[in-house]
Amino acid sequence: MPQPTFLARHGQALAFALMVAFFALAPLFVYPVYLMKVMCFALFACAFNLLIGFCGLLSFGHAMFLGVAGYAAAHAAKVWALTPELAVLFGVACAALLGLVSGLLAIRRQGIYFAMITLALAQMVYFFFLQAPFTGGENGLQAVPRGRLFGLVDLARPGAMYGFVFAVFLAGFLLVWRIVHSPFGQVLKAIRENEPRAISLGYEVDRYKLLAFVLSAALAGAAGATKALVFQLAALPDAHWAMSGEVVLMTLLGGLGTLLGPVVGAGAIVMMHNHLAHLDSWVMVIQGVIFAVCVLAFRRGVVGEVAQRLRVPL
Amino acid sequence: MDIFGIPSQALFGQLLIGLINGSFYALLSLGLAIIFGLLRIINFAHGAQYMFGAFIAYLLLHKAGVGYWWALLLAPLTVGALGAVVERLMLSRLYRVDHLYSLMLTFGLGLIVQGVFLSEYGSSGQPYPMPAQLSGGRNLGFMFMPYYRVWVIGFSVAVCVAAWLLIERTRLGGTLRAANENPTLVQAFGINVPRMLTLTYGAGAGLAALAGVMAAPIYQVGALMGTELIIVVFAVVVIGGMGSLLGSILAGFGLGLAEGLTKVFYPEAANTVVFVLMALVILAKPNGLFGARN
Amino acid sequence: MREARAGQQPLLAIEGLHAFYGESHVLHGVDLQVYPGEVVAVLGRNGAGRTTTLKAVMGLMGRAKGSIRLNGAQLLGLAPHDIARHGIGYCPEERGIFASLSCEENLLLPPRLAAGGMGLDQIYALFPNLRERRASPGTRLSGGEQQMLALARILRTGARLLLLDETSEGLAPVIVQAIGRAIRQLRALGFTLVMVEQNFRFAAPLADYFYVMEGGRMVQGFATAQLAAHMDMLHTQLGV
Amino acid sequence: ADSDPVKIAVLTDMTGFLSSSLGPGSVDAARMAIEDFGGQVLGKKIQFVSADHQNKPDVGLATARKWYESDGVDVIADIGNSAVGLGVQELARNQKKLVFITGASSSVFTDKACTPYGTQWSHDTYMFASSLPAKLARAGEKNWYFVTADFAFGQALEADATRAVNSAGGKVVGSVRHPPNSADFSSFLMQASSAKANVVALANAITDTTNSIKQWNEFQMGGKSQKLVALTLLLNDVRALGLPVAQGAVFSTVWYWDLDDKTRAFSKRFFERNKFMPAEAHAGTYSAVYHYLQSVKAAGTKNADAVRVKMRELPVNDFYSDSVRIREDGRVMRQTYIAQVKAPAESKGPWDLYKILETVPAEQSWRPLSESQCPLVAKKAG
Amino acid sequence: MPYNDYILETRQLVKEFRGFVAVDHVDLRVRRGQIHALIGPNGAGKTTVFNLLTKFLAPTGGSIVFDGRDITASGPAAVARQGMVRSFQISAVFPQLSVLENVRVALQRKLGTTFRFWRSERSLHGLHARAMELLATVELSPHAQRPAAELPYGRKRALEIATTLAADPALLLLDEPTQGMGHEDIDHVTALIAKVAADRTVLMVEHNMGVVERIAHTISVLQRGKVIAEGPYAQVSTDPQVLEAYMGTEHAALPGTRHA
Ligand SMILES: Nc1ncnc2c1ncn2[C@@H]1O[C@H](COP(=O)(O)OP(=O)(O)OP(=O)(O)O)[C@@H](O)[C@H]1O
Ligand SMILES: Nc1ncnc2c1ncn2[C@@H]1O[C@H](COP(=O)(O)OP(=O)(O)OP(=O)(O)O)[C@@H](O)[C@H]1O
Ligand SMILES: CC(C)C[C@H](N)C(=O)O
Ligand SMILES: [Mg+2]
Ligand SMILES: [Mg+2]
Repeated sequence: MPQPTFLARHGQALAFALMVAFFALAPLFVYPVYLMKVMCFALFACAFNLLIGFCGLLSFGHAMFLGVAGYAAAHAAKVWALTPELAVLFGVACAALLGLVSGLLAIRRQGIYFAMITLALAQMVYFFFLQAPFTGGENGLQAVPRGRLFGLVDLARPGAMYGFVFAVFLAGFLLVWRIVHSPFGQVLKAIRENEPRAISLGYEVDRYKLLAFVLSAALAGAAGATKALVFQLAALPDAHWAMSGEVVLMTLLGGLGTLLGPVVGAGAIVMMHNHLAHLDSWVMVIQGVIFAVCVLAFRRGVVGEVAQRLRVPL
Repeated sequence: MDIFGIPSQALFGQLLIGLINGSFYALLSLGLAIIFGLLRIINFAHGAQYMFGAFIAYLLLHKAGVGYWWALLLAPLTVGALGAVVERLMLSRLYRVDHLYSLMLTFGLGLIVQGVFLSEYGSSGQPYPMPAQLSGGRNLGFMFMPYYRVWVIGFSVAVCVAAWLLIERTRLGGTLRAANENPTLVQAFGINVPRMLTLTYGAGAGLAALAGVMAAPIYQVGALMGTELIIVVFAVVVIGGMGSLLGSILAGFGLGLAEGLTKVFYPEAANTVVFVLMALVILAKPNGLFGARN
Repeated sequence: MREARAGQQPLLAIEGLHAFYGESHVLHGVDLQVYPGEVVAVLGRNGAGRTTTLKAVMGLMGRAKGSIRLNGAQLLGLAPHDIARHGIGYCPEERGIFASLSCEENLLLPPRLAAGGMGLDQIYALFPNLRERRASPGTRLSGGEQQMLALARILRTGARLLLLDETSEGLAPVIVQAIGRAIRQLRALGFTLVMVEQNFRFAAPLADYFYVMEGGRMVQGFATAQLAAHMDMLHTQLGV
Repeated sequence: ADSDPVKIAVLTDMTGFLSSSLGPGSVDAARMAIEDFGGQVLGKKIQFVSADHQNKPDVGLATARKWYESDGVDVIADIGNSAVGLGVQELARNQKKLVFITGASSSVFTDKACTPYGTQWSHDTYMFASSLPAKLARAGEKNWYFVTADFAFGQALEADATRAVNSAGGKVVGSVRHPPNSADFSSFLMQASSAKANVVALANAITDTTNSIKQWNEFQMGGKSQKLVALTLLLNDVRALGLPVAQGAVFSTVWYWDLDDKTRAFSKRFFERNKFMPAEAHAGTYSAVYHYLQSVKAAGTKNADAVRVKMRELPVNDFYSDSVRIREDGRVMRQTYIAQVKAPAESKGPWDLYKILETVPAEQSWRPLSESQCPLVAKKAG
Repeated sequence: MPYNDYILETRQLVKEFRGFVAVDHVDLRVRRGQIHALIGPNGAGKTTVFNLLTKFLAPTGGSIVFDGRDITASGPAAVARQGMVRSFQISAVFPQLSVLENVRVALQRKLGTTFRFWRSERSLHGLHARAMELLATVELSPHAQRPAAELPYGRKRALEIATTLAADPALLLLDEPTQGMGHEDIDHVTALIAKVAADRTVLMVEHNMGVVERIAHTISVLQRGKVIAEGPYAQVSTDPQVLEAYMGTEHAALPGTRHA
């Protein structure tokens, strides 16, 4: 029976506990906005990883979900004065809807074709945001109020905001974990491994892929909506293809198809951005080098390599 | 004279400008299609190679006093040679793994090149003069057409046709495609596949650089000049049918014109029209307009 | 090791060949000699290492050591295209038909290595199916047609030494016979052939010399004349 | 805390399409102001940081937030991009920290978006848009068409210019918007030139403006019946265009290095350090930082609320501004100029670019309070 | 005839590829409970017929009736759910899944929880007993925990058969199940097919005449897309047209090319 060995189970739980402990204690030492940014991107990368790591679909347009949810949540909070949890939910819903529409177009193709099509769709969405009146174009939607959670807790307080982001992140992370280890996740893996075979066993593969795509879009949306509240801003770069590239990098660096990889990757990239900000464009060079090194020498990513060494799925 | 309530001057003017943009789309998508069709690599570094070409022209002029015409020869050769080195040292190791990895690698390489130029020259463009022989222009009645832009259209058509004939009308094309599918076997037939792949990638990169030199006098020379353009070109390639050279060329010019038309009739959509068309094409013909194979 | 023929040098001589897939060591000192103009059949169970031996000759094994000489020239260490240029045609076990080329383009793909290859007409006469399907994409051919194509492809090149891996695999009996005839013709034309075969019935009447491979070594070698004497052994070794 | 050293930051476009008139020059101008002040205030060494916002509001805001929230920065200067600046000014209000808009020039900073913590030191779109367009419209150039950079700055410039044209009896027949930092303007210009307008006005800035002008000339657009007007022309733009192309252009400017001995003295020092002459925003940044330090000293505290009051009390006095006041909406009330680009023959050196035609007094340069929508002003009035 | 006599019927089935007729007005009737073999020279259209039946290709003309229902317009997955499941000419397993999971994927569908992304994988453990049972029939039990990729080729084919069986098809379509196998494996798989055919119908493509002779009840011979003969082995194997088209003259009535 595929009962994971005691060690394997232990390892994953331990790693998870470590991660939770880290995010619970870190704000005592580290600038919390920075940590919130890490969590938002980590969730975004987890969502992306759900597609590439577990369905074998490389979306090169995932920023569109981050972006659309950011705008939707910002609009809801700023113009409609919705409470933050509702604003985030609205963002998630919009991302899921966009996921449904773009998924219907994209999932019929595979591999690089899928990547190109998602990229182009995202670009279409990007130009829409650039021109749509409610996004503020290049200026972005600024001065988004963080509001009061459930009308009660004022998120302008850094601690409260942190708690909220932490909760969203954990919920998203656990959902990804559950999806991967669900009957549905099993079918996804089978489809990734051999699509014609899955069809011949009676699976309508497009529907499974579509659901996975929508779930991933929704989770990316949760990240985008939360991020908009943290920074009180929804702006174009979140929907730009460079962001789509960045999430690929985070996931690749952390480890494709590992659960913790995207979190580690997101942390590393955000940290790099922060600490190397004074190097300006060299950040770009360093990112490029990381890409190249990962692809050429390090394909499993940080967490993937560690997992391989310890023989523990992470 | 008005056509559909639009002054003909505006209509023809925008169409001609569209054709100029289309020349760049066609040249760039041709290079991408060559690399994709034969190596199955989505060359994300294409935009950077285009920019690199333009910068070589710029540097040749400012550091060595070498002008446009030599740049038109030297820049593609240099970038092509560098491309060949990259293929030999890095890309060649990825043929065995999922193609997505080579996409990511070229993405990373593009970042490196861009980052270097960005930190050296900043993100704003540097002007590059038109070659003296092509200064001036001609009044077409509906617009004044600078000679340089005429040259751009003419030369890129010529390059596209030549490249297409070379690859599709000779056995080279078939050999390249086969090598892409099963390089070891083609090699076992006595063909030096590694060298062929290296040269192909070099040629694709060289084409990008050629486009870059041609763009320098029009669009200025800047580290980010390739970034946005290349995404449009990806869409062009998808519309033309990935890997189809003819499709890429025709889609390149066609989309330039389509953009021009949109600018006349519904300017707000000019940025998006390529992507909208792409979505429509995928819906109707998932393999693109000319993508018969696969 | 096969005893030397008086006054003749082997065309292909393999000595002490070791080969590896990554860490796994699959050939453990293979010896094999092929004299010009003969048909050699290599028999063995699944996994004995026959395909690996052919691949090693073509330079397709990443790690190999020992010696492989063609007309005295060392092939080991050369790149596959250089090896092929010595005049070897290879028909791989998985056929290697190219999806992106039409049937005829597949046929025309391998470059001519030497004069004396067959013309297209001769080839189509040998395999009429191919003429009919010549414009179809290569992998749209049926399994058997692909097998014919794979064999036909190397006949054009003028290679004098042909390495055939499981040519009768997956073919209808009629076609198997056709291929058998083709091999006889090739032999008559002076080609040298090394056939790796599971199908003993097919190989038996064609070969001049037999090798039996087991666990990465040649365990037996005998000429057709001794075939009858070896039938018992073949029966126990291979179940034929 | 109040006892920490004063920390000054410059947030600007270091390498982008606006950088020639902002960027490294602003950073050094702030440094010069700190050095000239003696390097310390309230007994402590003055600290200084700078960063690139890459013209992205998200990057700029995140940097500003971190500076204010966790790095103890007291004031951010320059910004230089209105889309970024408006967000930072709002953030500064929430954080109760100061911000000096010395590069960004949307007039909204001192209008709807004004805050007690923000002050605007150099050009704004009201100034770029008011005197010249009105003059032209009155002179018979009635029909206007805008080519506008589609972000806060261009939008404000178009709006301000539209108001000026309309009130001078002209009318706006259309506009086309382009993304900031475009490379190819040919199709936008084509659209503009085929409109039935006497004036095609560029409501964009820096490289967008110079590229538009070059391409307009390349296609020989306009002809006799149409003229191209650049609403914003800055020192480095004229340099980039070159006198043969730019000669004769008339435009509003907030400052020029060659106005008088004081400006020349500063500019000479600046040139020696940077190898280029200070542009408008560079001088504004120096002036803002220097005035701030004086106000801190006078207030005896770096507490933002005390300092902002002190800044408005004290007159601004330096080579840039001669006894100038800061209005309640944050506007620094300096005079401006109407300048003309010299012909190549008139120019005596690479930086000898302008003839000053006219000096515009402060009251006519900036939006009158009577038209202001600044809540700070309204409160006072009401 | 009563519909339950024939589980599968095609009427005038045609498939053209750009003018090339690969399947030419084929009327195929597969009797319930039989092992029906489809043989024919290479390129005759056997795999294409399989692809048409399982809807991996859309027919150019004609209709397909399966189990009394017209499935001409159905999709491939729907046909599989109705009970017609195929194996592939080139072995198709899920390489990174364990052998057990390979089979479980097929069993899982019937549970109806395949879209439940919020449920635990543990809800699938109930299927393990059945999966092990199926693995036992193909002698793969010792390998249950290994990734399928590690299996040797012959074992992969066996796994594929087990997986196909797990889908519990009424009609099993096997495309050259013994191709690439050694002698022992061939015998083994032949026996297995005969065994599983006890309570279901099998339609198989096979070049190995030994196998066909041993277990097929009815044989249809395809040539150039047309059925040229049909009947039991004894009848078909002596049909002169079949001999010429398929068996070849030298080996008239030859019992399978692999069997010496
Ligand atoms: N790519 C590979 N990686 C690792 N081991 C391999 C690989 N290919 C073959 N082998 C192993 O090498 C040994 C020899 O294989 P080879 O393909 O040469 O056998 P063969 O005699 O041709 O058998 P077959 O009848 O199956 O084709 C076998 O044990 C096989 O499992
Ligand atoms: N998708 C396709 N496009 C074009 N031609 C095709 C396609 N699929 C099959 N064909 C052609 O149809 C014919 C029948 O092919 P099929 O694969 O059905 O043969 P088969 O009977 O299974 O042969 P084998 O025993 O060799 O596997 C062949 O000539 C093949 O070239
Ligand atoms: C004049 C320029 C320095 C103004 C700048 N473009 C802005 O955003 O306000
Ligand atoms: Mg073999
Ligand atoms: Mg077949």
